[in-house]
Amino acid sequence: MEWSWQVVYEVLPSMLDGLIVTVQASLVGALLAYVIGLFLALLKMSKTWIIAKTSYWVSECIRRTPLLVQLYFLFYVLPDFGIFLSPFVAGVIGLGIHFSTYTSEVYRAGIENVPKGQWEASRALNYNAYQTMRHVILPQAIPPMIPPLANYLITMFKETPLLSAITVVELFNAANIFSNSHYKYLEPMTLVGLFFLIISIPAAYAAMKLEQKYKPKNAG
Amino acid sequence: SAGTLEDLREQGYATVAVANEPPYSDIKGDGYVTGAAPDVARAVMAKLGVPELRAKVVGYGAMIPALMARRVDMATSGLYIKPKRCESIIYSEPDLCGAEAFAVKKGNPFNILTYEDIGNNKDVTMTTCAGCAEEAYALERGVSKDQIKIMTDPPSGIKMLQQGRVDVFALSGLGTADLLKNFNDPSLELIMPVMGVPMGCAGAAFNSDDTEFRNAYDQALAELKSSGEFAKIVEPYGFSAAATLAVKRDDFCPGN
Amino acid sequence: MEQILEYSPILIQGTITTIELTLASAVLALIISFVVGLARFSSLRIVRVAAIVYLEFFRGTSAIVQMFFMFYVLPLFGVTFPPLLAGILACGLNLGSYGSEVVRSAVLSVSKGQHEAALALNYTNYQRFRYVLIPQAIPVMIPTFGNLLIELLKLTAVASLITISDLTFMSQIIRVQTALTLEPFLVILVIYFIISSVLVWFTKLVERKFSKGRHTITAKEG
Amino acid sequence: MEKIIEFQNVSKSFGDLQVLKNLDMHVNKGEKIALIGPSGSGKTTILRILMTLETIDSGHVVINEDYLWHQQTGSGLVAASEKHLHQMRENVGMVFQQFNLFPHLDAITNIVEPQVLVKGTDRVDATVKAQKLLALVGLEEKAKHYPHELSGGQQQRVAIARALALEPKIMLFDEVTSALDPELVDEVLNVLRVLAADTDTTMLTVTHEMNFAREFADRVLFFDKGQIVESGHPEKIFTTPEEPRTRNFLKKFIKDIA
Amino acid sequence: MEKIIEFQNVSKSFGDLQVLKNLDMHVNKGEKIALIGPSGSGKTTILRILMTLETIDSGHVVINEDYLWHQQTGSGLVAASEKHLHQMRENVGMVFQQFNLFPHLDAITNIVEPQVLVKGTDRVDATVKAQKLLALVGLEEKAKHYPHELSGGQQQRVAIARALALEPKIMLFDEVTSALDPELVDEVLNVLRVLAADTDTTMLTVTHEMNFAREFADRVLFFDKGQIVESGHPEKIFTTPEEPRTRNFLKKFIKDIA
Ligand SMILES: Nc1ncnc2c1ncn2[C@@H]1O[C@H](COP(=O)(O)OP(=O)(O)OP(=O)(O)O)[C@@H](O)[C@H]1O
Ligand SMILES: Nc1ncnc2c1ncn2[C@@H]1O[C@H](COP(=O)(O)OP(=O)(O)OP(=O)(O)O)[C@@H](O)[C@H]1O
Ligand SMILES: [Mg+2]
Ligand SMILES: [Mg+2]
Repeated sequence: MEWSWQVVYEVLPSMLDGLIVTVQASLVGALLAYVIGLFLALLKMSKTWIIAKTSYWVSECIRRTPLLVQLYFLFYVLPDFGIFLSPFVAGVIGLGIHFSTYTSEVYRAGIENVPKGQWEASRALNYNAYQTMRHVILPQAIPPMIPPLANYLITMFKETPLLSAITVVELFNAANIFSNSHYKYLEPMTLVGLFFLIISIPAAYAAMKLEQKYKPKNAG
Repeated sequence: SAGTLEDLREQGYATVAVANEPPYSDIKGDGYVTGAAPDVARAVMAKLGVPELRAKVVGYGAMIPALMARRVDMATSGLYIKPKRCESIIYSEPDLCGAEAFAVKKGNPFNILTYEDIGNNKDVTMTTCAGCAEEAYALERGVSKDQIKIMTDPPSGIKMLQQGRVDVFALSGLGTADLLKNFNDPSLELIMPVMGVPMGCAGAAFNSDDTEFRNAYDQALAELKSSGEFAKIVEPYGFSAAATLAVKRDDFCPGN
Repeated sequence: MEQILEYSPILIQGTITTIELTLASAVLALIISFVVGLARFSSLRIVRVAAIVYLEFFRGTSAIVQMFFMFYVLPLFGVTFPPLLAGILACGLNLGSYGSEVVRSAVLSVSKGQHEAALALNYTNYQRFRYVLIPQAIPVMIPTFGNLLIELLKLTAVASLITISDLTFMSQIIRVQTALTLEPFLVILVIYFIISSVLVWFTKLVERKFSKGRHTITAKEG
Repeated sequence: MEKIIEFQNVSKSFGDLQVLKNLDMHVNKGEKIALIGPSGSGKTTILRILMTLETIDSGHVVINEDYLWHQQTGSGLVAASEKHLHQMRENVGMVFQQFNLFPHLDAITNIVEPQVLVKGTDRVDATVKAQKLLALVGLEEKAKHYPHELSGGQQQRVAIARALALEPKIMLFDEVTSALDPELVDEVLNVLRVLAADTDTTMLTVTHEMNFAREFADRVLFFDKGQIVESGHPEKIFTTPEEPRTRNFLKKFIKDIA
Repeated sequence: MEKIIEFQNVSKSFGDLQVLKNLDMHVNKGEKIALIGPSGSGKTTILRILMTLETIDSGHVVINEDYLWHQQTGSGLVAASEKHLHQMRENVGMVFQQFNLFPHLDAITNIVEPQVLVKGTDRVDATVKAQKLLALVGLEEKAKHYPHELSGGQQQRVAIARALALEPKIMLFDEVTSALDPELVDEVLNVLRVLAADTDTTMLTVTHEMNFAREFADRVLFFDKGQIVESGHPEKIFTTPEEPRTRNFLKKFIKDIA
């Protein structure tokens, strides 16, 4: 099998368009995952048993089933109930909701990992609940959350090809459409792999740097 | 390779890639695959001394790569004989022919009767499957790339039409008719035949190295056709045996 | 729904395929995780580099892309796997890369004191890993491996795109045959949830078994 | 003498383990108390109850003539509301074994912020006060250092200053030196010795440092199994303990002294 | 007397911090040494170098007439290979402040496994020996307990038994009681007192327990800033130290004794 630069030349323009869609979808999806995840985390930590339990199980239902099927669901089933989402919107909502179940755990762990002594010290200093959260817990919980949240951005970036299943023409789908009508697989698929590596390896490296930067200081 | 048919006879079965596209193919609840194309192939292969056909259901666009990668011994289900495809694979003589169709909203609001009509109205969007002949028809007749949304599978295409994500659904006539019958949606309308495109003819497809196998298949198929058995297989599915008898592979892909 | 029931045989088939695919790739991924994860501690540079290249490649690209590559491109070079095997390889190799990091960090999480105790008792390098570090790292790995198992199950759905007749693929067939959309998807979502809940339960079981009579490293040093 | 703390028939269990058994005790205003006793006897639990970090199962705790865990209403005593607890906590400050400084704030801000947030002190005034307190504990020049840049003893001294800044009537110290390297113990105990001179503030200290307890305390309480076994002036407890259990416990330490 | 350990002009730095400065010292066969000195003076570093947990920057360490960190070859001294270090480590055993028992093994297996793996002892023989050692440290009945089921003092005694099982000529103890609750200290020190009676084994102990050091040691080495400031018989060091630095350091502890 010969590598053909001609094919590369032909497929590249549509792949670059696709790459833009991929990047947009990852960023918007991640933003949604961060926001929804925060709410989900608050619900899961609720003192009201029923809220905490319900949100836990809803979140588990989402986490334990494939994103691909969820995307099909959002795209093909919701319109029957009058909710009409464009492929891109359905895609980023799917990504956002699916990964919010992961980011919510990041938030929760971040807060729970603040040592018990910090809660007790706040109590001993007579801080109220808001002051404890705002001035003691969150300032310590947030920095360690940043690296895992950044890592989920990278994960979501790698999951975007699933959006091809609901007709979003992102990087992978652009290549796939070309392959399907030209019966050339080597160059487009190799290029997709390369594009992913080119972006995700430096991104992973940057996330690692973040991790080092936000390594927790020894608690006092 | 030369020995393919021999090998198949020895093992007693052939693996066939089949797309999920009634009435070319039809998958029963227990996984058994019938439909016009597999039934023809079954009869032909029986004549060639291969008693069993194991169907492998794949996406429409995956049939050719599966053949090229030798994941299957042959592929059959509405795979039209097209020059571009003939560069990658080889075909048997035509087995199933049919007109093209569109599905549109009731009353055909954009008045779409041909691909040229779509090409002339840039507000109109259409859907067809990945790597399907209809995509090429459209592009050749002035439809621009942005107007075409690739569907993952035919029912998803109909869904998109129902939901107004596209205005035209294009596929083989019998396939479209079958889908509309299943969906039973009074808000949709069938346009058949689509004028200005040739009748599409499909054949069984083979890896391009398997000429000998293909030739043997052709011979057995010809016998089947002349015995009248062929008509008995395809006509219940709505295909016309006569239409198929009137064409040859060389009409589409000379020398394939 | 009755229409769906008619298709229960292929749904069952699809469920079996999904489970087979999950379990077989889990075994593969587990083996790779240990081999590659421990290779990172090798004193041979070439071994470490090879492990990192593997890791970055499979972690850095999308699983879907790896599957397509394995399914459509490798055969062009004469490497042809049957679809199920291609699926197992793709899922196993992909998850193995994440798993190797789990193994590595679990081994690293064993306290420095344990390394030093082993050295002070004059254990060889091999003995240190085999009898001190790995036994203590395994309980640490289990919960994360449990999560990866769920990821793996979900990954197998993607295998439907390379025409493996798994659960998701079967739902597509049913859609074509019945023109239903909600029901087939709903049914398989429930099946996926049940399978993954069984996997979660299984992980908890293993976790409990491993923590019995042992102590995790998180508690008081010693 | 005026009682500032009173335990009336207080019981407290953790699961099956009864840690306090019908405990009665009181502390007078300005008294310096050393709580001693074997591990697990419930010393920490007493301090934590006073700091409202643990609840009680039965009985009453009175601080400054007001119920800590209960509230007087028309229809009798009811469980205290968070608001009541908030008010009651104004009386009490605590220093922990593990310091529990806020790691994201430097030393002086650790002392300034609680004043601003809890007492609404003006930030400038709070800073002036924080500087005085840092001087008191001998750490003026470490004001801008973060906890992780300080030694254990220094961290503990900042923690003491932080608790003092809110001017509680009662100060609780829970083994404040036991997480420290032996050589750093004295710098913290010296600060406590200085504080002991302040006659207004009531202080309860749990400690294993018997020499320190002897110097520091007006009264020593010996605890065992959730009850007070013996109580009295340190000289008496350390030299002629009455109870065999006390003698037994002190043997381990007295060997060093005698 | 026969020298079993010798430091010849040894230096060691961590980054900019020079911890050992041209250190010369030796230990005779069977000697019981107590290393004392302020925090950060390099005591632990000396033990860790002997246990090959730290390398040295310059100088030589000799154990049992063989270079520890170097190897004699035709062309002179070269850095020791892992194989050489493995051989040399046979001479030395160490007990850590944090016990470092293997948490996944019960007490007796903690003692059996190293014998089997390192010395190739038959498992049955190793078990018999482990039982004897557990009896020596007073823990026969805890053989099947996992470390987390044992108190700190019990864990430390198992750790001592584990180190003894390999019969090293030299035993190193690094503040073996300082992670223990005060009440558990004695049970461990008592085991060490028993071991001190064994005249063959050379023992080096870093400790802050001056009373113990006085009883245990044949010789006390006072360290400060990576150098030996004073060395001699414990009675002399503790009662009439010559150096002001020694006196200063001991004041903190002697106050308790005198
Ligand atoms: N939150 C808790 N849950 C369960 N048991 C607890 C809890 N807090 C304390 N205990 C138990 O209660 C008993 C008394 O604990 P407490 O900390 O008051 O003892 P102490 O006298 O301070 O001991 P030490 O000298 O070891 O600090 C101990 O057996 C302890 O294990
Ligand atoms: N791995 C290391 N990296 C950097 N500095 C180190 C390291 N190990 C020890 N040090 C530093 O070297 C100095 C001497 O350490 P060492 O542990 O030998 O002292 P020590 O006498 O045992 O003190 P202590 O009584 O506190 O245990 C200390 O300042 C210490 O911080
Ligand atoms: Mg306590
Ligand atoms: Mg030390």
